[in-house]
Amino acid sequence: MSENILEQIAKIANETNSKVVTLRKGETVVEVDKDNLRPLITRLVQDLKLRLLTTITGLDLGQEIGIMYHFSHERETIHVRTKVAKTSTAPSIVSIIPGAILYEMEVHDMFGTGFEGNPWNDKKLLLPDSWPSDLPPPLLKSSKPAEIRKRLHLEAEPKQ
Amino acid sequence: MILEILEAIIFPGALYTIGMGFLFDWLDRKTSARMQGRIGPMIAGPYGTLQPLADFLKLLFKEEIIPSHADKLVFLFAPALFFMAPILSMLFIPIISPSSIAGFQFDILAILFLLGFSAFVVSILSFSSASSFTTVATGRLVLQYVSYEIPLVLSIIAAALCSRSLSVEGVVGAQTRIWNVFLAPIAFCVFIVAMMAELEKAPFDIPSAKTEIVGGWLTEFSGRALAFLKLTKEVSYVFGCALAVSLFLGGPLGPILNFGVPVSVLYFIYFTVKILGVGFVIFVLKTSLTRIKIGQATQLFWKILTPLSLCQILLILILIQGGLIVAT
Amino acid sequence: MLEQLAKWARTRSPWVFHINASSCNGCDIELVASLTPRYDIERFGAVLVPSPRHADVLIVTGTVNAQTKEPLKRVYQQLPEPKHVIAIGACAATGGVFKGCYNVGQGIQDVIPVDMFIPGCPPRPEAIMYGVLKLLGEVE
Amino acid sequence: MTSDADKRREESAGLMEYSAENLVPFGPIHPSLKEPEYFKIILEGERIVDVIPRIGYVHRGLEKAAEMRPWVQNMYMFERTCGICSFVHSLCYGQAVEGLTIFQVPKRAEYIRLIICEMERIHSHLLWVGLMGHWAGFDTLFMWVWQDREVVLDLVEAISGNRVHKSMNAFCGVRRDMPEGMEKHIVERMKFMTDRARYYREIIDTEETMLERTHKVGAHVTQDTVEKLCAVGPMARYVGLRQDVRLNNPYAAYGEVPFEIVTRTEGDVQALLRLRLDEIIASANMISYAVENLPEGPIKVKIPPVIPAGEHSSRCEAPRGEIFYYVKSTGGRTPDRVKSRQPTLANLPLALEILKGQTLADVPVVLTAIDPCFGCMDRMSFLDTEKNKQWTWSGEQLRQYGINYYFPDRKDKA
Repeated sequence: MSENILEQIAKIANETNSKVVTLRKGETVVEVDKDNLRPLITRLVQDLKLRLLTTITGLDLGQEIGIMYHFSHERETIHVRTKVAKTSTAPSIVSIIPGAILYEMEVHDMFGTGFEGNPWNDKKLLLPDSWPSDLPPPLLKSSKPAEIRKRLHLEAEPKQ
Repeated sequence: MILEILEAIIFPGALYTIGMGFLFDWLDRKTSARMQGRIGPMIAGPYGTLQPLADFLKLLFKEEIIPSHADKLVFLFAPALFFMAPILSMLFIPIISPSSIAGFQFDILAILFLLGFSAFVVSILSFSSASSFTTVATGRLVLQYVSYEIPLVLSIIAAALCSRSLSVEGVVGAQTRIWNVFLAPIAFCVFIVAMMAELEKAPFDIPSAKTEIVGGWLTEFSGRALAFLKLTKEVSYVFGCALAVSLFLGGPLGPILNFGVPVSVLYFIYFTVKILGVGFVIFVLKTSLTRIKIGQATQLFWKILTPLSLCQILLILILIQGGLIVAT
Repeated sequence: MLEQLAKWARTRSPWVFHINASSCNGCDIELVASLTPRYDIERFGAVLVPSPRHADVLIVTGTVNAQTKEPLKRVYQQLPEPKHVIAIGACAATGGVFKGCYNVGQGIQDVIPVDMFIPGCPPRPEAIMYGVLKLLGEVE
Repeated sequence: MTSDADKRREESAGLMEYSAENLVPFGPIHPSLKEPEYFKIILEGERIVDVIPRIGYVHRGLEKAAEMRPWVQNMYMFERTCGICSFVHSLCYGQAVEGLTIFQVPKRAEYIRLIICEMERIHSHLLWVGLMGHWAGFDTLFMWVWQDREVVLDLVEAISGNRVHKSMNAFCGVRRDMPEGMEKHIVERMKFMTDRARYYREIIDTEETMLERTHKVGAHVTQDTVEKLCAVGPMARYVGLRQDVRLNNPYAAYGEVPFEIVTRTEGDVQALLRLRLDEIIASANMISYAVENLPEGPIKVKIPPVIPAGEHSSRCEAPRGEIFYYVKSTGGRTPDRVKSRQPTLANLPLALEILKGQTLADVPVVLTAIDPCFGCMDRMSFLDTEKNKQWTWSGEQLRQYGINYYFPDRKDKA
């Protein structure tokens, strides 16, 4: 069964001009650029019945933010990876997979990349309400925890 | 006259009821603990008997916080009003002799008014503390009051019909030969279930649902107000059992054995044993049932208990026509 | 004499209000486990009360993160006066294993005054009960 | 919350109009929630119109801290993301890292991992059934079930030394071996567990008042909505989806030990209760099978502290659903990126779907139905028992409110 999954993915991949990289036995990565991300995912969901989007991971790759969509099929874990410039926005897939809404909010909180089309885009998911707006998103390599704690008044106040 | 007042305040009146309230609360916590495999309070007094007293005293010495948006006047005086209702209605119950302290011809109606009055005061009280939890609690409380009021009144009427009198003394007096519970068993069960709803015991503790709306209508109270509100809940519990006992189980009456003990002590022993029996039944029911939803509670009362008590009254009327119950 | 009575009553019925200031809920299930038949904290009169208004002892578990700092203060203000605070677990004491994370403080004592720390990650139910009783002993 | 709704409510600061805008803050410091999560519930009378989640209250910034700590230390930090399913977190993180190295986990260690995983599932399901009874108002069930849970906790403590955070896991193996002579003891305890689970199954199905609280509650969920909202674990299996990582993608020793998946089709809270109690029975059988033929051999393989470069992800079946860990290493002593996704975050959209249309009394019951383990999901709430209207305030507004509540005359903006 898993063999024809890989062939189908390869077939879909070259239609949407994306590259397939097999990491190891159980994992394949499909690299795609920002524009035809949505067509690829719609094809994956409709043709291969890849309904379960496990999560969306953000990666800080120096100048760009890598966004990985992890789909879990029986024995296979299929990752779809795109690259987005640091401050720009990525296409949202909430219309295709409604379950992705919270994951996109999390990536927005942690890496600052907005998702057009996500209804709760401006709402915070994990960051505290008292998060100053000028502070850079926490998971970027540039932000230091000690400095964030100072801004959130979490440092030990001197004993009154 | 002094003896009357002393009796009203000390023995079968206020102090006795408050003492029984503490005893009931201790018994309640112990039995529900035992049924759940626990031991229950142990350190305050022998076997934890003074635990309710310790709770009450501790609350008296606590600071009292009045929310800024609450209605100050109601917030301070309503607990006293609420506390007065069951104490006053205990005076109509004969304890140490077939005649009660302040009994008059239609005192059953007075008791019904006091029951309604306490529910009214509670809803005013909880609405005045103006927090979203207590508002929802008030809605539930009034809805539950409306639903259990009809079966409660009908079952009391059934008991009054059995003994052909509208005063508690008359009802008790008529039960010398057979208790009303054998004449009107359904009314007794309906009365117990309605009384559990009135006391907000387990299946019907919807207005003070701990897990849904924080503290229910008790959320905003602390210190003295909370002490008296909790005490009132216990005292109205004692009153509920006392009413059940005097209406259906013959009050202090019982077989008169002359082993040299004055009659009033005998009456007192019978009365207390019967109250504890009814109280124990309610404890067991309380611990073994889940809280039901307000919708289901109203359905239970209107759709099941009201017709039941109506046909119970019909049954008694037929018995009276048939001459089985002789008017005493 | 009144003071004697108040002290007797206070040590016999410590009403507990539990607040989870961003804890991993390991300490919370150990605190709730102390209510169950095997440990039964109700023997000492302790009852988990639904509203902070009714409580004397505030039990706090978990590292205080930026979001729970303010609510923790607010609830502490809502407790009526003779109140005590018990911090359960290593996280409540110093931030525990999460010390250094960007959203975590140095523990509870920066936010509210704490009377008693119960170490352990999570402390066993017996340790929690021992802590509550020791606090009562101090009140004595 | 639209701003004009706030304004409107600002003027009518008096008594609460009992109309649609009756907003009840459910949480954060709510006696019914052992963990904090905050759902602003818009009521119409008792019926729920809308639920707006605000999570992030338990967010401690694990993933950032993981990037600054050596590989081994992360194992014990990720174990503490959640107090109830702690072993599965360390197992999933361990497997993700083991995938990057060339070493193989010894057979005996895999069996021990499976035993502890299943024991954790039993104790987590029992905990949930007890809390379900407590939140529905049936405290006796809570006390009994939690008393039986102590039996499993004793076994776990005998094997790993601690009741909640086992710290049993290491890379490519387990840190402590199974003590000898435990087999008979464990099998006998598992039989006791199976009888108790059957007894509670019978209570759940027959006890009248409990039935009223759980039967047909939240039953308007179809298989399609569950799939669309990507729910995992029991929240997917209770509508009939055969979705279980132990079956689809067996890890540890799940390939060898016989495992039958438990699914229901009714799709209401009672089905969830039945499903979890059946899973306890299935786990008990697996443990007794695994304990009886535990293979001999080493329990740990020593691996160097530097993990070779690469990226790997792993999935495990936690009591609440599928846990996912993604690890990226650049060959250093500390990981470059660790991403963990907990099951409750996946089940939250579905829970909000179920909540709509229920009455307020169902909220604790339905909220517990998804068995929220908020230690994993970073959620908290904010209780205000004074003002009758409540909406999400920012920290600033909150501090401001606190000041003019206690010092109304002081008008300066402290």
